[in-house]
Amino acid sequence: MEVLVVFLPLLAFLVAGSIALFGGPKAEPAAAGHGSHGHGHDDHGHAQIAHAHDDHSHHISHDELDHAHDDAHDDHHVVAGPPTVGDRVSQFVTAGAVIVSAILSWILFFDVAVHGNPRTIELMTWIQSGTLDVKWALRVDQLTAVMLIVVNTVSACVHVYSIGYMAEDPQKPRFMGYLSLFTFAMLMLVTADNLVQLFFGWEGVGLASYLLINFWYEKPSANAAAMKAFLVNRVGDFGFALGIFAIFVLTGSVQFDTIFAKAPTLTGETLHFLSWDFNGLTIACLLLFMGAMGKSAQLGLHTWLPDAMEGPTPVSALIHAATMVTAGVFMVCRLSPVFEYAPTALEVVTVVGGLTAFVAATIGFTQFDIKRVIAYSTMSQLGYMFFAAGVSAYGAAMFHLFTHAFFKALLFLGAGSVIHALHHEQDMRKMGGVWRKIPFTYAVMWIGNLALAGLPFFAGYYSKDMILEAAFASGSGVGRFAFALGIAAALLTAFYSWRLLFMTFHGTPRMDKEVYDHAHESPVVMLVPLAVLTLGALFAGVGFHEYFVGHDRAEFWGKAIMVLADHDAVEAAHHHTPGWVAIAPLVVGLIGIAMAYIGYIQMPRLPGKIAGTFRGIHQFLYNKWYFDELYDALFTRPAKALGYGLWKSGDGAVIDGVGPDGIAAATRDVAARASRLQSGYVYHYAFAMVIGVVLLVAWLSVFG
Amino acid sequence: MILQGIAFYVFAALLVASGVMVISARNPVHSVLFLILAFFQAAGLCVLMGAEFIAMILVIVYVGAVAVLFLFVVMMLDINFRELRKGAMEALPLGALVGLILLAELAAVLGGWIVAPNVAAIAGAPTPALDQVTNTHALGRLMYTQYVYLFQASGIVLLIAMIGAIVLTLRHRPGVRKQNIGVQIARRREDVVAIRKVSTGEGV
Amino acid sequence: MEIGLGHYLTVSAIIFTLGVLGIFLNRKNVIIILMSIEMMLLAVNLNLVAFSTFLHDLVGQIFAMIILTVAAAEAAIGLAILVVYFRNRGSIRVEDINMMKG
Amino acid sequence: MASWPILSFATFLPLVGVALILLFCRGNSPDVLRNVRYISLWTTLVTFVLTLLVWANFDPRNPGYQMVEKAGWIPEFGINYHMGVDGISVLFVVLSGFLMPLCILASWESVQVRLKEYMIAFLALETLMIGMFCALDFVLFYMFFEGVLIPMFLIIGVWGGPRRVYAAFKFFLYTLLGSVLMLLAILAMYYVAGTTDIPTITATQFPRSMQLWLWLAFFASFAVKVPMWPVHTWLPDAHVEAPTAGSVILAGVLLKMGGYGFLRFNIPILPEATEYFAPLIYTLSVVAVIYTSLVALAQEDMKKLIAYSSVAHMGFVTIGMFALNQQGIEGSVFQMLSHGVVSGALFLCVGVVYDRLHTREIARYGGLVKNMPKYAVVFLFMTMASVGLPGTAGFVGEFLVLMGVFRDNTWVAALAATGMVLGAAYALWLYRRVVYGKLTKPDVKAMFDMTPREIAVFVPLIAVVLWMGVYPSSFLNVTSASVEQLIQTYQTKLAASHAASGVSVAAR
Amino acid sequence: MTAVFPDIWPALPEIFLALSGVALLMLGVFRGDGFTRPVSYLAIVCMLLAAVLAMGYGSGRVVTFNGMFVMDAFGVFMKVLVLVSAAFAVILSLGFNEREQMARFEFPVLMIFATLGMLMMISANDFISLYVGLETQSLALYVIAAFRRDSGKSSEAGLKYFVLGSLSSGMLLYGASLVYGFAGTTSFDKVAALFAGGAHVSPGLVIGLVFVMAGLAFKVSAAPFHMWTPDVYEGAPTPVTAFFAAAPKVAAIALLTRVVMEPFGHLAAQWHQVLVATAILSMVIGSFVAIMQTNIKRLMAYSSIGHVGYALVGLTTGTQDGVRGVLIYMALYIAMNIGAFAVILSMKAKGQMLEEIKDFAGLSKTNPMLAATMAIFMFSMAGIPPMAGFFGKLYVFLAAIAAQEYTLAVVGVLTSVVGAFYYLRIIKIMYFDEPVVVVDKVDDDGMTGVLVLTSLFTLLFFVAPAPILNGAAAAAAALFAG
Repeated sequence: MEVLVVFLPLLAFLVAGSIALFGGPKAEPAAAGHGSHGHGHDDHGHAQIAHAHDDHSHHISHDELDHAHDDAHDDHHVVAGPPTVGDRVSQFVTAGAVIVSAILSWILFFDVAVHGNPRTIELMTWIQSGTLDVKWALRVDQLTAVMLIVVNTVSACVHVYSIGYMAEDPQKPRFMGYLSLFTFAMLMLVTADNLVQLFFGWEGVGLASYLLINFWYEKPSANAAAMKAFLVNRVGDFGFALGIFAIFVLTGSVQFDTIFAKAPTLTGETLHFLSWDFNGLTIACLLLFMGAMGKSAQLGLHTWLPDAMEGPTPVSALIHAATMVTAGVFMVCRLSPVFEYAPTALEVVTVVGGLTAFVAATIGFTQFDIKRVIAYSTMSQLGYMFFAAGVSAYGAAMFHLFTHAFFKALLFLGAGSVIHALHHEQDMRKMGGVWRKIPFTYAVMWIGNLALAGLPFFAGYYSKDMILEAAFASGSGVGRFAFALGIAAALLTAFYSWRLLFMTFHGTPRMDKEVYDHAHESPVVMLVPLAVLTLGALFAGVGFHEYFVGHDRAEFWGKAIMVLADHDAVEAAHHHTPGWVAIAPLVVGLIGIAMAYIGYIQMPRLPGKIAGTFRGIHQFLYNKWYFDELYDALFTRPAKALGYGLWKSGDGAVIDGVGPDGIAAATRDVAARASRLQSGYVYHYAFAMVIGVVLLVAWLSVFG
Repeated sequence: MILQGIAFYVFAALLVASGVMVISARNPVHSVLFLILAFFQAAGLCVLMGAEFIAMILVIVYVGAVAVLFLFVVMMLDINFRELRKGAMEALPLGALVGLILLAELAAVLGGWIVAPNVAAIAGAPTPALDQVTNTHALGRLMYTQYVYLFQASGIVLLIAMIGAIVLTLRHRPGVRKQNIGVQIARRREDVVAIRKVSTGEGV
Repeated sequence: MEIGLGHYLTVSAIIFTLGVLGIFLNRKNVIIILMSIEMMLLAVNLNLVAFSTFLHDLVGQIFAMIILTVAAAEAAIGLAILVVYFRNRGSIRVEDINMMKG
Repeated sequence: MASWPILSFATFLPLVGVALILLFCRGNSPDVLRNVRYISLWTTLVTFVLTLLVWANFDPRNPGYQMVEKAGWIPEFGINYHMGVDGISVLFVVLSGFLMPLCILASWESVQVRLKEYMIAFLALETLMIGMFCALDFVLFYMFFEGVLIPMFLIIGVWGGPRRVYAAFKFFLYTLLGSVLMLLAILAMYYVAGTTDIPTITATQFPRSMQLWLWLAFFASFAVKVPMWPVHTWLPDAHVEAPTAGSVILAGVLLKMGGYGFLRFNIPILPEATEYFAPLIYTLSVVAVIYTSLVALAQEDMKKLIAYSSVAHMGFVTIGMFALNQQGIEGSVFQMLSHGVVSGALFLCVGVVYDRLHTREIARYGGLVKNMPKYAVVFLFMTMASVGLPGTAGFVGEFLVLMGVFRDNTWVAALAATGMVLGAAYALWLYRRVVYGKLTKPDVKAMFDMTPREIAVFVPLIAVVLWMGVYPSSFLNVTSASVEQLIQTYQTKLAASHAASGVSVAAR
Repeated sequence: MTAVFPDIWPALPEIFLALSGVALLMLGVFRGDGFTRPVSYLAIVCMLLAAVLAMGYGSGRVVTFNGMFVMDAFGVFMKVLVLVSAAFAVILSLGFNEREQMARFEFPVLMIFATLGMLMMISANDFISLYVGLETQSLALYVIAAFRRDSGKSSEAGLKYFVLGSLSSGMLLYGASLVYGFAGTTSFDKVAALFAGGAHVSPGLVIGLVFVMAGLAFKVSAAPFHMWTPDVYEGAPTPVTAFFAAAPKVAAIALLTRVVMEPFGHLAAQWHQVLVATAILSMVIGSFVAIMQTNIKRLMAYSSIGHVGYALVGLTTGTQDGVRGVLIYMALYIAMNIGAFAVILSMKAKGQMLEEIKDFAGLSKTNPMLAATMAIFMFSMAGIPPMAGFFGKLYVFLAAIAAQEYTLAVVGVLTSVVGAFYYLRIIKIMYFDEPVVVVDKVDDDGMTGVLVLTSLFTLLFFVAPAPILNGAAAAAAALFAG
């Protein structure tokens, strides 16, 4: 069953991929034969915007107006004809496979987690070299089981949703294939039995993310975003890989059980890393956490996530909200038996998580692109998860991961539905007043936002409150710090969530009349997944909080999560939290909603005024704290300039100039001079001979 | 002994002087003549050392044959010598310097001449006492017995020189008609006489 | 004043040096070069005869005789080549012998 | 089964192909040329089968030389015709055999002029390559090692691009310069050991002062061949100018000769010098990884970019070797194999588009995915393998190397690991510019997707890359015993000499 | 004193060759120039017969003619080399001489006499016989260098060769006279015995030694006594150049080897430095100056200077290994050299000889087999395995390393890389460039034969190198046995 769960999506990918590659002839006339719709997208309704968009494709413009164009023109693609047989088959196969997978993973979840029945299935050897022994294995324990349902459920929803969402795209099989590929990689990640397989999945989802962001490959912005996503993740993976090596050096293994068994004995162990001696576990955990930061878009390595919104919206929902980005959290939780012995590393995790939660929220409330807002929201929520893990509340982190997956996927898909309805418009400044036209979407968005803001009885309420309480209760300085930032972020979260709702659905319509008239509710195939996720957003919290963070948590998690008794923050949260701490998130949430109501319903001009008044701060936040610009100046451009310089002056002038070319030139020069000695005159020749003899005799007389 | 000394110095001085003249004379004919003079002096020195036969050959072969050959060629080539000498000896300083060094090196070692102790034992052909056999006789006896190999080889060298000189310089001038008896005898009427019918009134 | 080997060797060294000088100082006339060569050989012969005398060994004189023979042959060949050269180029200036170089 | 001289057969079989071409293919009619192609293809295929047999015959548990053949060659000098493979070399034999038919296929249509000579050069090249990896006698080794220069010189020079003359000369003279110094070292070893037999020399202990010089001489040869920074500049030129198949062989096999040489000679024969010079190798390799990656980032020519990436990848190889532990060395062997396949495939990818548009300038392309989806998939796959995506061949080698070196020196590991990031940067940058984007240029629009023949070239490559990535054990198993023995030899000899010199050292 | 009739059997090849030379001369004289081809064929036959006679000598060392003449395995090896290469040179000359109107029967006769001189050099065991042999060879060579009487270049070559050759033999003689004076004998054996007995090495003797070696270095065209070589090689008729580059070189190397090993065997400290200097200079000049050449014959001249440098590296060691290396080197060298000249002699367009390197352009297209052959020789000369030339270098450097002549070895390999450049250039011109002239097909069977033989030898030498290596080893051993 485990094998089926993991490999069904792979099979689906292969089928869909083959259809995409070799089922080609059918797709071809679809694109070419639609003369009226045109071949390329220039004939499409957004011709002018397309041009504007192209002109600014290579740099991110800081002008708000241009930016609007950029963002506005996102989900834009070639219109295709009716689905072909290949399209149908690929959709059926992929969605079907993942749905089966999802059902199986729920069964597994009850077997493994609820009934406490973890297991590991070894498939075959992977890498074996000396003492290094890496196996392909499927480890299904409670942690994995949770992830399996998250991944497969959301993935199944997204697959189904995509059938509707991508109906106009000529390359459906490719898209469905990528989704399945992603699902497979993610499943490999969560079922990993060792760090290397984890890394496999880790990079595999990175690849799938790269491909999906780049799905509309003709858009330079998508190309850039995909590359950025891959590269920033690679930076994280750089740390991850080194972390794996450090773990291997410390414990002699990369297999989880062995590492966990060894970890308690290694607390005093130092590791000579670079030129210093560090506490072994601390440095290993920090390096691993660097990987998690990349994947989960934590502050510093987060810049790729907003850009990743270039991909089709289902992708954002699946990968960049619900599953892949939470891999970092999963990894930290998975390695809890190691992190527990590296308190310094945990402190770092807490601080980074707290900062991310806050910074992302500050950026989120200034953005106008509906998807970007949700993306920053995701980043912010990931920060919550991390600082939960940082204060050893792994259960809380996983719980938030779990609930967040549902409501954030819901939000994204809902946003997708809006975008779909508005003919691929993403700029909230061009929306408004459509709630009547798309009531179902409107409703689910409300539910999603309520869950996100952590209003009582919605999913987010249970997990987020738990995290904040645990952070406060952990009693450490960093915990309090994270708590404070978390509360601030909660305020902002509520604010930008309702800002989004209000701007999108309320007020006067700001889009073209024609677009407004054509706005329509999405087809059923898109609404069903929304409904499923809505159920999750409503009940995931209330239904599972006893298992994840409640009194059953010890039995539920079993050995999958290990918390040292003296810093069990969840335990502390249950017993030693002042009342105001429990209420604070709710209060700030309500304040945030109220502020949004004032700003976007009552006095729609207020935000513009405030932005004008605090222009500096607004620009700073609007431009995402200038991270992109900073990195561009620090790394991207210097690297290119350095590369060019090394090529031309290093390789060209110095190495070749002094080396081969220089020597060749010198040789020619010597040869030309020596050649001139050969004057052709007999007396010169004779003279040379005599000189030779004279010198030899002299030499021998003196030294012989 | 004194006489011998005087003779040596006279011969040596003249030898060196004419040697200098050979390479510095303006006219190559003069050079040849000085060369002849040098050979005579050298022959004198050989006589002083008791090598009469060598001395004789020097005069006969060198003066009589080689030097005259030179003279002959110099005359034959018929060169404008005035033209030729212009601007000679421009490289003298450097050349002279190298020459002096060479000479110094050659001369520097002469003081150290020690006859190897067992010379008598290793001498290939000890000089017989002069009262028993003359120099010429002794050389002759050696030449045709022990050194027959060299004798034969010298013959081949001379043969080569002969072939070489002929092959290089003998020219069959195209303008010169020579009698070829074979061709004359082999001549047949058909080859040389052609009978043509000439139509009348049309010319040839 | 004993006239020893050294005297003869010195004379022959001078003659040899003159011969060598004649070859590379002379820029104008190939015939002088040929004569210089003869002088070198003469010097060698003097050397040999001197050694022969002072070693009481006739081999030196045999050697000298062979050299004389060969030198004559050499002179013949040399002059023959010179004649051919002159016929081709109409000159025996040493400076003109410069068709090939580099 | 091994009673027949299988290695010799594998080595010299291509020459039979040469003979067939010379004997039976006269003239230049299309039929004749077709025959030439088929003869070459079949010859290389049969050779490949033979190399597979070599692999099948190979006993992975035996760390020593297997399928050994020994015959008197120049007995007076103790020089024998001595062939054999161990775990380190056997896979290179297979690699050579594997790539060659693909090269022939890749040249099927793109080479039209002087086809006969082309095929002869390639077949001769195969003999020399396989022979080099099998040779167990220094003179024999050197013969094969240097002989490779001849066909490669001609391949670059005759069928190469516009600057082919410069590139060919640079390639030839550069590598020759390195290897003549190695020749001297070989002779010096012969002088000491009295034999050129590699196993015997491996067992010989050379005095320390001598080792240092010998090591440098070998280094001169192999560093150029690998190529290590800063003697790498011949490679971009050679690659850019060489015809596609030439690049494939150059990257796929010829570079491996350097790495193989280090493993076969420098480490086991000259352990003290190896220990002494390991920091040098580390430094140069790290510089190579970072430097050439950055340079690759700035390239405007597809082949040049991949060539620079080869330098970076080979930097990993040398780093791994001189970590001198199991993971490091096995990793570097594996990395060499995977790089052989992957970079070969990448050059073939370049060849595919070059054959259509006759330019390698990146800016001339763009948007290929639109009209060449199959090509895009293949190219992406190989790019990812080159980047070292887990599950592909590239990952295993890189990972093992870094792990090995992390155990030895974390600085080197950390710096080298930046290559992971930079590598991804230049590879994706290339891919983006060529494959993604809008398809606007009319001539690029006219390009057709891969033909069945081209697909036939890539399918085996993809299969192997996946196989190596997913189940590398079938390769690692082969090497492990020999690598273990290599490390043991190294440490034993090192310990012995340290004991002799009174210096105690902890085994690494 | 009783004169014993000398043992003439060891000198059988020489005697045979001398007699056949005279006989062919007479044949030629009586039958005229029209009979040149038969005379040439006969000359080839005679040379090969002489080689057979030499091989029939067997082994062991015999000194005869009152110590003038020695025959041993070394002599056998070298004589066979000389005779075979001379025979090849005659074959090469046939077509050329006829085309260029210099087909005269004296040519093969002079070749025979020159070869005779070489044999005498190889067997010389006394400074006098050395000189006589040398002059026999040289005089004949002077003549054939200038054999094209109507060519300014040819006669200039002859003149230059003659003047400088005479200067060198003058030096050699002066040296020999000093050796005679200071050692008291001209016999190699006696000189060797003298110094083996630990006699004082006087400065005069050292000077004599330097002069003798300078004379010999001239003959092998080692720097700085090499300067005649390019001019003479360029000017002389091409078959003569081919001959020059092969047979006389072998003979002179043999002579040099014998002189430094036998009479001066115990003066290694003195001649060693002379040889080191000349070897290094030769290698450097041979490789560097050749780069600038445009005339293929001139290039070959520099190439030969370089090759002599490598051979001298072996000799410098003064060991048996070194001599063995030299012998192997020379054997392989003449094979590829003859072959290369065969190619050069085949290079003609519309009957016109081509001598410029640029004329080789695109040869691989117009005449692929010829180009391939030339490529083999060039790679071989560059010392790239598996060609024969590599083995030559291998053994020489092996000896150098064994004798700890590291400087020489390093200079040697580095210059060989520089040298490789110009050999490659020819290959480049043949293979990479586009044809300018269409080269005629090789229509001469003799030439084809030579090409096939030498190229196959060069290419496949590695398959069975033992015969030559063993021969060289035996020859070297013979030199050290005495």
